[in-house]
Amino acid sequence: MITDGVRVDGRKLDELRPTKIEVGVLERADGSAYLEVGGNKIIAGVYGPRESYIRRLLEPNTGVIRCRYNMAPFSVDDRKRPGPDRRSSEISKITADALRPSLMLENYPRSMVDVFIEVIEAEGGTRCAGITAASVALADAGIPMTDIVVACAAGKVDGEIVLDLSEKEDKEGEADLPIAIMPRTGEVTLLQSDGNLSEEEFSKALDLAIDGCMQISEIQKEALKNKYLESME
Amino acid sequence: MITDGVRVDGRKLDELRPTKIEVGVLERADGSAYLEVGGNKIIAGVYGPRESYIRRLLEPNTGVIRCRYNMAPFSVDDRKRPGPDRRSSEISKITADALRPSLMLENYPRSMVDVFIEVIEAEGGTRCAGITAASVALADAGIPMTDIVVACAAGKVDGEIVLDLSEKEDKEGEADLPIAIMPRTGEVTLLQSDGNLSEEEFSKALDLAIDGCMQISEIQKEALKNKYLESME
Amino acid sequence: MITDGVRVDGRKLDELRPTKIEVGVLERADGSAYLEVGGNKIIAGVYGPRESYIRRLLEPNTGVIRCRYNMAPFSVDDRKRPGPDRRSSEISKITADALRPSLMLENYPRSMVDVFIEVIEAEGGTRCAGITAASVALADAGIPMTDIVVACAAGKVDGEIVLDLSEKEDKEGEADLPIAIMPRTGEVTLLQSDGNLSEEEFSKALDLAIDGCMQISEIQKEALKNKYLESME
Amino acid sequence: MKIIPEITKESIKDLIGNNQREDGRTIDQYRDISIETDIISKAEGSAKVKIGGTKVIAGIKLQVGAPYPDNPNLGVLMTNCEMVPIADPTFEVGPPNEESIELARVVDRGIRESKMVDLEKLCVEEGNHVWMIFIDLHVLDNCGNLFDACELAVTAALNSTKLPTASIGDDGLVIDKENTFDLPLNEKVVMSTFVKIGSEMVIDPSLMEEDVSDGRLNIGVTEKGLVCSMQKGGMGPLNKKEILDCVNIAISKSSELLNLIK
Amino acid sequence: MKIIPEITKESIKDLIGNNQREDGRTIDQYRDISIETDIISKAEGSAKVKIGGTKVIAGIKLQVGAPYPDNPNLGVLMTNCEMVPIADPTFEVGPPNEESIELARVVDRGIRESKMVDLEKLCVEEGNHVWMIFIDLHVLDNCGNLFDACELAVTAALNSTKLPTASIGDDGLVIDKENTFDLPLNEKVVMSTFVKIGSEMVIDPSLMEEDVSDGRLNIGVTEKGLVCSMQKGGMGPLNKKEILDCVNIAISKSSELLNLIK
Amino acid sequence: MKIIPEITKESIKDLIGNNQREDGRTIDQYRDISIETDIISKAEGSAKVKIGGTKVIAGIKLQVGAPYPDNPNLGVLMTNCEMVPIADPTFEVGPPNEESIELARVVDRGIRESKMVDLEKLCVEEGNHVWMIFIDLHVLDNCGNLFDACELAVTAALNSTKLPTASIGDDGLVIDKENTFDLPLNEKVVMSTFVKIGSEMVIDPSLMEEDVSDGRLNIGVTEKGLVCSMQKGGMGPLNKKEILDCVNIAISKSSELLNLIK
Repeated sequence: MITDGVRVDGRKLDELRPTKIEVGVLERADGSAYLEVGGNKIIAGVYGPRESYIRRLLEPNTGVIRCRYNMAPFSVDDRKRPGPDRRSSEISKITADALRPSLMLENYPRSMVDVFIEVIEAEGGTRCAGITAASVALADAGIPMTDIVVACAAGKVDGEIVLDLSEKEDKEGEADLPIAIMPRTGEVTLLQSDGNLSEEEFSKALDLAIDGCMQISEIQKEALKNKYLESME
Repeated sequence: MITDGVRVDGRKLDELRPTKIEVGVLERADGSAYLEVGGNKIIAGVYGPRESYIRRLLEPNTGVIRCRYNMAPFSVDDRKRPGPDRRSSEISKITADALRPSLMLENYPRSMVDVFIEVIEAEGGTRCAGITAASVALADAGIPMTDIVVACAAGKVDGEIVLDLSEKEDKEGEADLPIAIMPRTGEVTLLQSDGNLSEEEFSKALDLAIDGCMQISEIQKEALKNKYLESME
Repeated sequence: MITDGVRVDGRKLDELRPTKIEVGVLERADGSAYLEVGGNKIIAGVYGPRESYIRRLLEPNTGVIRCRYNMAPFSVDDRKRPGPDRRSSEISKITADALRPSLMLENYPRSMVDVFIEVIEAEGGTRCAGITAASVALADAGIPMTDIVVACAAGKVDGEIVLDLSEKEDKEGEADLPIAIMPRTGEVTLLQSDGNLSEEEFSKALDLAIDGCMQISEIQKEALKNKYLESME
Repeated sequence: MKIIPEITKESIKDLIGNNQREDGRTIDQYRDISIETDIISKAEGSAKVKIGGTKVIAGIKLQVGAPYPDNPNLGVLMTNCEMVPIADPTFEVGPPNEESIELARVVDRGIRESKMVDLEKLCVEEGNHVWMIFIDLHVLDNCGNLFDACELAVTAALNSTKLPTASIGDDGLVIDKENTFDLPLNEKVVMSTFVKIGSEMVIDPSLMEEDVSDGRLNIGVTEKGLVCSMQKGGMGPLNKKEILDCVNIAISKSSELLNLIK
Repeated sequence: MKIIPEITKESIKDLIGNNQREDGRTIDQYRDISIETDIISKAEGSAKVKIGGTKVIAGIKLQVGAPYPDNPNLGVLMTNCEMVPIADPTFEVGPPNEESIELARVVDRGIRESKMVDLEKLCVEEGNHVWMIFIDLHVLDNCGNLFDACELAVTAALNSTKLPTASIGDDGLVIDKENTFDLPLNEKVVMSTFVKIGSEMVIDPSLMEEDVSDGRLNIGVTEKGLVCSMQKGGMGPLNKKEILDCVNIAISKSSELLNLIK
Repeated sequence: MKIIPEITKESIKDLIGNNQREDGRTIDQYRDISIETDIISKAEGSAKVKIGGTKVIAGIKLQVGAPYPDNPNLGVLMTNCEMVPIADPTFEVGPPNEESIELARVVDRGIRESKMVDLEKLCVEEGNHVWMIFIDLHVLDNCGNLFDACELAVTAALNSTKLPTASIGDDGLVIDKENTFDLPLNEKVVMSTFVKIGSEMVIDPSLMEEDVSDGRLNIGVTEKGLVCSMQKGGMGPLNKKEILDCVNIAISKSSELLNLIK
């Protein structure tokens, strides 16, 4: 799938897919963002901090985050049955883990921040896209944060370490390494890896994914700045 | 299905199916009624007002009504799987909406009136039959009411507007218009319409359905009177 | 399946399968036991008395027992789907009923004793094996008890009343009569019977099952003694 | 959970101690029983049973389906019981709880273990097509002793069931609903249920007797007088004599119950 | 449940009494409506509809499957609606509740009862293969009147749907995704929803208007001006004149709405 | 949720800071591990693994079924994990929660992504019949580090699995349970799990160490020393050096773990 360093969709090995972020796309949600990356279309919405109505989740000394990653039935080639499945439950959990370190919820005991990620169309890399969109939506909602978490994957295709796998590359490639970081400190808040990688390849892929995150981080900041400027006008 | 103004089951266009109501058929329920109309056999039972054990339904300033419309597995040609489905959930909801305006529950804050409608045998028009029976059961339970709600359908079969569709007419006819009214004021508390009707046809069907309701209302009152007289003896 | 008073697995009519009990096999559970009888492998674990977190089960004047009988998916010939089914729900209920009379929970109001029975491998008679193991686990957990409940089945195979049916005998035999008793008083705390028995046959089978229980009761006591002696050393 | 005043509890127990009951019966006497069959036109068999105020309906639906692989020439029986909340203020909406599962399974075992229905005659084409018998119980009014009422309703409904003629033609399965015959039964089954109150075993308990009782014993008996299924329920233990006495009474009561099914 | 201050409630009602609304509309006026189609490449048809702040997406997925036995030559329609919790702080995670079931069923009946989709043309091989149309609604932002937005989204999505060519070859079913044609429609359908506030019936209610209203009336109208589906919702009763007036307005509004679908 | 006294928490962290642990291990040392295989006669493969007090059983059941349409010549793997409540007082009865789903999926990916099982050799007849491998994990005693115990149990169970001979005869599928052969494996996989306590990454955490930790890292390694699956869990972030160090340690630990599987 790679010829002379060029990938099937014409990208270079270390090139991201075209990425676009729009802030504040929903009226009801306290914060929201729309993200397109390649063929992915994602909407993230945030409610809260609000009183936790789920007693089992409530913590007496801090607010908590709850995430729900959800794919629209029409977002994939073969219609997906509505409702959660095992894959989406796992992604919801690790998305919450990925976002939590950036949030300052100590002043919101017994409250809950709800993050809803709706995948409108999926084309490889929706978990990273969802985290990237969700962090922008959290900022839009005015939740106190130390950083805007950003996510991106690297992987191995045709023996090469490449950035931001497309759906085709993810399916037919050898390995996929989605990560999320807090760009200010470089700390990793999400990391998964599927497929065989040598220690050296893993290290190279991790570096490349971090690079990708840093690039997307700029697009996040730009989008938030635009919204802020708009609201100034 | 109509020949010279006579329907397949021998009825005239504006004729109800034979209808029979019996009050107080259950011992445990606070109120109950049994209704037969055509081949339909329905039992309605009422409990309450009783303390609401479902916190989410509780209202601080008034009692609430909860309905459950349920078909016995043997009530239809092809055995129905037990438990609620989407159709019965919708009917449960609109039945509660249809009955609620007649109930005076202001003196029962934080309480619940439960209406259970069991369809023992179904032959077209069970939602109307259920509402008609339930309202009698509510009266039997001594729930304060401004009126006894009554329901009946009109529809369009072979191009004609007819009253109280049978199962066969409902399946093969062009339109079905089930309504419920409070007979004292003529106000409509349930209205659905399925199938294409011109504005004029709709108006005619609505009038006919109201006529049907008024006839059934007499049967309801007669049944309640009989029970009352019995209990006097 | 019986030739000259000898069964297919070589046992006599009134002979138990080889039975082995080990006490205290789990670290987290407050009490536990492992039981092998024939090809059955059962682990029982007990937690409690602990605060009842299930409000609907709580009783103000006494502790309650809750049982869960569960088969591992790999415990039977055709893989069993994980989770409760109707059979395991019924066994869970009658197991709780069988154990409850031996427990002195009056001093633990609003609390719950949880008994978990895991069938690791099944070869006929798991419900009795589960009860026998669970009662040992309850003793291991230090729950105050008047007696160690013990269970065993008798049945009818090839016209003969036999003790402790194997899987093959249970499937191909004529009747199965699992019981549980409190050996000190001989009182019966579980009794089921499936398959046609004359009054006389029933009475004979009941006597034989009680005999079996008395034998297994000795194995239970031995196992508990061994554990106690061990803990002394 | 029903809370019965301690005083009522005591007075019921005292009565029972004198072989008397709150409704005037003796301890081995049933309430009035009535059975109506063929009450549901859309079901191939049906019956409504009343025992005192208790009311249940059993409906039988038939369908041709595939047999179980290990029994390729046997029809299939399935029993389901809905303890719908109309029947009792303590019944809840939702999936069947332990009580209704136990009820359905005990009733089902009575039918199944006695081999009441001749499943071998329900085979249409070995390995491919057999009759499936769906038994659905609908409990409408719980005034005690649902077990006996349900078993009686099922037996009466099965006894009234008409089976269409099914055969294999050139184009596969043919079902002729015009030509029906009686569902083939080997023998009928009834159940007698006892509860222990104080030191007595009481037949056909009322709701209040159930509430004050310590243990329960269901005994299914066939037309030939064989015990075909039993279940002890409830937390109170029973001694051997109590069990054997109940078996004896259940066998003698069975003909009385069987006579009610025409 | 939303708690609206009594004073806001009164002010909305007072405005309506004067044929005015909080957002400046008249009582028979819709908010701004926009429709975008073909927004999901992976769906065979799709549309995003905004009515004021309300936003919904409808996606159409196609699949060849078995017809219902009683309609062996008809395609199959299935409508599902997800009121996902992103759209409204009161929506909850979990299986569809009564509200979303009602929404999906009312929208579905509008499509189905009008015979909008020509299901007979969706038969590939009678009795074996027909097209199944999965209509999925995804509600993203609830600012009131989901019914009309959803019906409009479904009609626009179906109107944009491309059907692959399906045929029966020697080796069975062949689907040619290169050669597509328009999904065959008989006629389009739109819906107008009214709520009763005080003594007025108000079209296209905002969220706040829904919250203060006493009853709701959904009216589906076909391109030919026929009423194809109606549903009264909510606890307040309606009188006959109110119903007939709404039918009349819905029929006249329908052409306005239909014009938005190219 | 477990509440650990602040003082215990501090003392565990202090120990770890000095490269010591409550049970005397160093931070890169496993507890005692034991593996027993072929413990379930009714399963085609099985293993019981103990790591310290943690006990899990893996059972392998085989069945011939239809392949996925997009992989007509590949066998099918399915992994399920039951965190049954016997294993831990905080585990609850009910459908799998996020924790047990994550556990099952991480273990599954270790097996799947490494291509440990040679799925191509599990094809009986392309497009129609392939072997389906049901991997069921039963957690019996949770004393920490379920991930490594489960992965080890699955690998050992698969390594002990006997596959019957399946072939296509004149009358279709024939399964010969007498002639079995070893399940075809490409290479074995093990997992090492680390948690972050203070500023240290600690291998094979005990339950108490899990409870005081800030983040978790699972690393699956193949026999060839390749990283085949990783998962970060928990709310604490990890820095790049910590991740790379753990990968290095996991690779060197893998041969130690693999040696335990005969």
